[in-house]
Amino acid sequence: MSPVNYLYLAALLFTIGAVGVLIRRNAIVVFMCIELMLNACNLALVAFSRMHGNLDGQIIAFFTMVVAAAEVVVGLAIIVSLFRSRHSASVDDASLMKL
Amino acid sequence: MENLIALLVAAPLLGAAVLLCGGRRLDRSGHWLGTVLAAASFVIGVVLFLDMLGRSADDRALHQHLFSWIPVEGFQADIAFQLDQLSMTFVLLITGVGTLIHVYSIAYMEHDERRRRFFGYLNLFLAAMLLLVIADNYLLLYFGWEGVGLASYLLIGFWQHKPSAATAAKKAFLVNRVGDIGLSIAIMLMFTTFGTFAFGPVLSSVGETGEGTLTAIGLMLLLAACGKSAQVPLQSWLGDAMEGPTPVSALIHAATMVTAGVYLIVRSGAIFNAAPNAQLAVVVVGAVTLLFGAIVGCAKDDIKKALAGSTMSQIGYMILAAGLGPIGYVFAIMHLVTHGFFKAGLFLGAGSVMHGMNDEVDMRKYGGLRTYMPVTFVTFGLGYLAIIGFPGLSGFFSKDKIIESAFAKGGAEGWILGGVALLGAAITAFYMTRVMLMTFFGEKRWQPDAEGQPPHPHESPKSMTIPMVILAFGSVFAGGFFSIGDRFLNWLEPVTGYDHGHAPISAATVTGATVVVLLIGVFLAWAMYGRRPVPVTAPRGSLLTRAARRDLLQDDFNHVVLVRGGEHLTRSLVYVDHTLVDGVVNGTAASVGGLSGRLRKLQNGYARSYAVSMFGGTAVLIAVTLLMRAV
Amino acid sequence: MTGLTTLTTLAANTTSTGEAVQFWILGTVAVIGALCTVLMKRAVHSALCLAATMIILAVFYLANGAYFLGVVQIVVYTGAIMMLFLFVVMLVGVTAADSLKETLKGQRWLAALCGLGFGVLLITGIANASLKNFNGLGAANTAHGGNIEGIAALLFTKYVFAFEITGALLITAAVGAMVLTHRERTERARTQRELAEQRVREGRQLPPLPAPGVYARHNAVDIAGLLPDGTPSELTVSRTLRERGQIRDVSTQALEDLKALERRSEDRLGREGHGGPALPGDRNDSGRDGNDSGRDRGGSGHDQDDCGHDQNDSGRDRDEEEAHR
Amino acid sequence: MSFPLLTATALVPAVGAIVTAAVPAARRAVAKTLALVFSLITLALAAIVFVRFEPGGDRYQLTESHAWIADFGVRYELGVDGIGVALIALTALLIPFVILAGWNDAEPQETGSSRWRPTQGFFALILMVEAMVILSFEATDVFLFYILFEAMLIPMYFLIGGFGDRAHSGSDQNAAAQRSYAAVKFLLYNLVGGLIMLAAVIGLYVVAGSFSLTEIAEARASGELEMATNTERLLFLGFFFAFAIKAPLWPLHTWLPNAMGEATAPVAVLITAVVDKVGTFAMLRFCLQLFPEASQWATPVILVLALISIVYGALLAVGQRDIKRLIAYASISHFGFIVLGIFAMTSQGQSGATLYMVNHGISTAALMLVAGFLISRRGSRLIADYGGVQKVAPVLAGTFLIGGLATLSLPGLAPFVSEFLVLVGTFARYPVAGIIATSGIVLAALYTLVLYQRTMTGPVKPEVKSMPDLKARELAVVAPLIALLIFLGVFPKPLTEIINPAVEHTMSDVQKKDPRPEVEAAQ
Repeated sequence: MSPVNYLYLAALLFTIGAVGVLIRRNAIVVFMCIELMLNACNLALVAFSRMHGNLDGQIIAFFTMVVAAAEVVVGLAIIVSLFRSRHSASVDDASLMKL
Repeated sequence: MENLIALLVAAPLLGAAVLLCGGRRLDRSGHWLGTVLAAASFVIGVVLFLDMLGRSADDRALHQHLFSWIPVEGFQADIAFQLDQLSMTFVLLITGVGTLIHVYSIAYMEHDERRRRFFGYLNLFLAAMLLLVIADNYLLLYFGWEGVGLASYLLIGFWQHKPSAATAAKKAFLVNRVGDIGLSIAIMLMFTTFGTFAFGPVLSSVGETGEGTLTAIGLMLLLAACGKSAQVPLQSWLGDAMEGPTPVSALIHAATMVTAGVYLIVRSGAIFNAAPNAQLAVVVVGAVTLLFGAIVGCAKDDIKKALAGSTMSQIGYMILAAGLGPIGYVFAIMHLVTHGFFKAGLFLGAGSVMHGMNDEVDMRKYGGLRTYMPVTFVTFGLGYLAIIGFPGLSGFFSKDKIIESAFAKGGAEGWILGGVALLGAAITAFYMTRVMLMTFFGEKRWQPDAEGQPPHPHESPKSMTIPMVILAFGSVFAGGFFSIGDRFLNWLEPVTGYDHGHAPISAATVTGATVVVLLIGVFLAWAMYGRRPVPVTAPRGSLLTRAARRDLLQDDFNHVVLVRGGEHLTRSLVYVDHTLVDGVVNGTAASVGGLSGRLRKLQNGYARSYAVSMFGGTAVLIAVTLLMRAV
Repeated sequence: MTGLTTLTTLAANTTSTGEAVQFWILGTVAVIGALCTVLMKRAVHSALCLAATMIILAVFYLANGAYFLGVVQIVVYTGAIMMLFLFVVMLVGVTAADSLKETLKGQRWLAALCGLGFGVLLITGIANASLKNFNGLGAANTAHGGNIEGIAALLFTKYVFAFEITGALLITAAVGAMVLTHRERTERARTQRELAEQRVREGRQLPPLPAPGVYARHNAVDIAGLLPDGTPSELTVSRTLRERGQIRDVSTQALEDLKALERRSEDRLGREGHGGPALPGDRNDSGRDGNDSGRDRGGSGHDQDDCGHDQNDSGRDRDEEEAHR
Repeated sequence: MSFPLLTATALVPAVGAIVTAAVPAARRAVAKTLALVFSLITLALAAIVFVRFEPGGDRYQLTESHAWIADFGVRYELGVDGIGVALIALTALLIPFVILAGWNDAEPQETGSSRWRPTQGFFALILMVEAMVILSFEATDVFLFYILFEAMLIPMYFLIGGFGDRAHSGSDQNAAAQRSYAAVKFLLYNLVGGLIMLAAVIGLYVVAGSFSLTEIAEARASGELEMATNTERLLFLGFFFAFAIKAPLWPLHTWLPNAMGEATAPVAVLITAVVDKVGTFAMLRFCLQLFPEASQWATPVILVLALISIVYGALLAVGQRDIKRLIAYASISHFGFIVLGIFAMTSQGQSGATLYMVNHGISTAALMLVAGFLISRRGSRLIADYGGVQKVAPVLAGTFLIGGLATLSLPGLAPFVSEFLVLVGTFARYPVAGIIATSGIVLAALYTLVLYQRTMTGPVKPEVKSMPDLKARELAVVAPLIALLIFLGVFPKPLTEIINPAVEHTMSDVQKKDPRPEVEAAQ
């Protein structure tokens, strides 16, 4: 089997995550889907680093994780405060983009 | 000596400036200043005249170049003056009559709190009129031409609180503007044809261009003359112009301004001589107006309007003469001068009558005034005799000469024109007699005025009668003085040229015929107005009479066709502008607005639908890149 | 160690059969997990599925020779981040599930379409990308004597600035989270007196809220007390339960009491438990004496009521949707 | 490196704007005085420019050139030819009067809070406009010009929308709505034009590889720079469209009546007498100079449009019930004359057109400002609300009449000279057009005199009985303008002699010779 399959898998996961982001209303779940997408990217990166035989890919994946961590922390904080103020974690409820 | 020329204009101009900007502090002395400056201008004129007499006939013209007015590449308009015999004649007439009327106005306008401004306007008029006649190129003439138009606008509408006066002023200016189109187009034609519009070069190089161009120029000049001199079809303003104070009617609308058209044609004689068709048009216009004015004059009960009609008709004579070419130029000007005297005198007389009759203008409410205002009666009577061409008085000589030269035109044309001129003479005699009788003879038909004051007619003060007397002198003796030994002919001939034409009938016959028709006219008038009492309220009268009372329906025509039509046109255009032109613009704006409104619906504010679009966009991008790679 | 060497000599162009098998099995599971993450109704379940997927990914990392990342994946992601998720989910309310009913018209179809297109395009892209002859990680991993050393070498030399910046980023994030979640108490806590006065001012519910329905043989805070006219009063149940919709209806309680009564009477009549509608109580009740069965029944009542209020959960969702439209 | 006179001329008002705007809210008088002082300094500088400019010298004088955006070859290039000088003089001359006339037009309403400083803003904006306009007359770099061309819309927008005429125009009760409508219309209209022009500017750069007017013109003249016919025509249209909107030329005129009707009289003067001149000026300087062939190609259509503007504008002026809208339509008619003169391609026509820009500026300023004084007294823009003013306020009526006579271009007043030049110039090449245009003088007389008759003459309306005559300040505004009108009407030489050389240059750009007269009259 060729390691390219890992890329296919990553692409699949990424797509699933993206669709999830689009169809779920619960902010938390949306967030999870985003994480899923990030992970898919990481997988691709790792696979690449294996293919090219250097560790830069892994480094990038590592950074992705760090950033993801930071992002999750802030994002969840936002969700919590949102929930406090509106008693709901639905993305649509937070539709303040339209006046 | 030629440096004096500018002073002719400068003096009254200064007066106008001072009086109009001077403010109230001049209210008490202003009219004296105005009169003095007018007189000064007259004096300068006389000085120049004497100087001119001192020189031989062919180098009498004086030139003065002040400065270059509009210097543009290939276009030179100068502020420059030319004073030849023709101009000199006008200068003397204008300043002389003008000064007299200034004097007259001092008393006439005494009770008007805006007398200072009145004199300012009068001076302005003098300046403009002088500029008109001493200009040495057509553009400067145009300057004066419009200037007198402005002055007449201001003076006709002097009593602006009267809507009729304001309207009349506006009408006069507009009709004149129509004529001005003619003048400016004529100037443009000259410029494109000769590259200049100074009198000298243009008139001297007439021969080098085709007759077509000259005819066009001639017709355009004629149009201008019609506007200024109230000739058919642009005569309609003159009657209404009588709304102005009587001195104004005397000076501007009888003696001087309205004759500017004649001056223009005579001045441009060279052009007309080379363009027979244009000349024909001129004589036709003259003949028509001659009768038109006379007929109108017969029907008017308003003394000033009747006189206005006669003015129209007399100028018709002049135009007719001017249209005859070298045969008639001199006599046109001669009649112009004599007419200046007696018509001004008549108007001043009419003013004096109105002065005594609580500004009543309806002759049917006069009657039997001769005993109450003898001086007025005498002077007016002399003017009357002069205008009807009573043998021996000015009018007789000048008009008779015109009729002769009309016959002298020769051929059928000559007969027709001569006949018309004779007929005109008859009608003139008729309506002038009518005026005379209705005003000074018969029983009193006085009516109390608006305040119920019965009029108590009285002779006017000296400052009014003296000018009248002087003018009466002029109207008695001027003609004779000019004609004896052809003084006037010799005086003007170097400028205008002269030829005898070939009269089919002897001068004596013509004179005889003139006298006969004159007597017929007088008799008819006496029969109608002298024998039986004149009803106070005008009888319905024949169809012609009624038409004549309404200026032969000219005004109604104007009203229906021009005014109404214009109103409809403008109103519809306003509508079009608002709905169509602006509508297209606003429509575009609205459609854009609608589109954006529709697009706005896409912005539903849900983060997820935005995400979908982003996601789809990404997909599209990938597809594009792949395709690019593929191809 | 041998494993390590085998892994370090990681095949380049193709992989060992073991890895292939592992890939196919775990890959399928991962995909299923991902799908569940998206499709599961309750956030908790999504979180768990995601965690599963992530663990599998960790394994894949390891399989790809990214030992460090594999471990980090487990520790940081599955260990920390996912737990954080669960924590928040709990905070927000375990059963605050959002239905999968779509509120935006056509959103789901669009999403599906875009997803499909995107995926297909991506995969085609990968497919016709020229990804042949690989050189494995072996060299790289062994260069500094191991994957971790290798990463460290890169991280502290080549990527040191990025590394430092991520540090700053993390601190910022931590502070940010604190700022966002920490609520400063601006005004002094109101005393009981003030609260009472406020209640009087608002003029609703002057006396303390009524107690939940308490029965002789069963006391549960989640049972609404009955108003004089016999209808249950929501007020009597604590707000949290109301939020979650975990209110039990007295009627159901009464119903199953009745059934229990019947069953006991049957016992008495010596007919052993067969036939008749199988009641929820059965299995744990069989062969017990009736004294303590009440509590059990209470417990069994719980199970039953879970689905019970699941139904009225979906009921509430329906209401929400009405609200949305 | 001599003293950058042109920059200074434009910089002074800009600085003045900033200073004026910075004056604290309470010190309104200070702000006004400062604005006036700065505008006077500008006038002095403009006068220096006028004197320093040698008619016989190079085409562009007092030039300055500095690199600006090197990557696109955009340079800060200034230079004036006679046309520019004349218009700069006009602008610098009018602004003090505008400021003086608008002295009390921008007092804060009671509703305004203490921090709201309308007065400062008003005068600052006026000075800003002046700065931009002057600089746009000086710019010889197409891009620089374009930027100014667009930028001057912003202060104008605020001047129109922010400081409307308090007088109701009868038809509309909600003046504010009308005003903002007018302002937005003005802005959008001109922005559209500017947008198309921008495309043309970029296109020009692509074709010519430079923004410098002088360079391109030289290259065109020397034939180094060949343009494909269609390219040139498209570029020309792009430029012309913007200028035609600004000018404004029928049928792109509809923004002007709204803007002038709603704006205060001084701002209306600013629009029609100053800002719009940029459009006609740009036709002369850019359209003809950069695209001579295309200009000649488009001439017939443009002449027709100009003629329509003349007659149409005059007719609509006759039909107006609102004094200021009437003046606006009269201006449209006059702009028709200007365009006619420019595209008649004769030296008389073009000198006349340039002169017309100046004279029309002065005459409209006089008429409009007096009208503004009149309106501020009665609080109505409807002609029907007036009558017999002449009786109670003779000086006001007199000045109004003179302004009107200037509008109908009476000989002896400045506009006559220019109008006659335009007519002659047009007639020389296109007789029919000349005749049609000449008929416009009757219509001009009609609307002017009707306006005067309805407002000033007749019995005194009770509402105007207590109307005061012109105050000293107002007289100080009007009198100099009238004096100037008369002076330039009798002695326009100072202007013509600096304009003529510039016009000769333009004529040589379009490679046109004046039609020779049929016969060389013996001079």
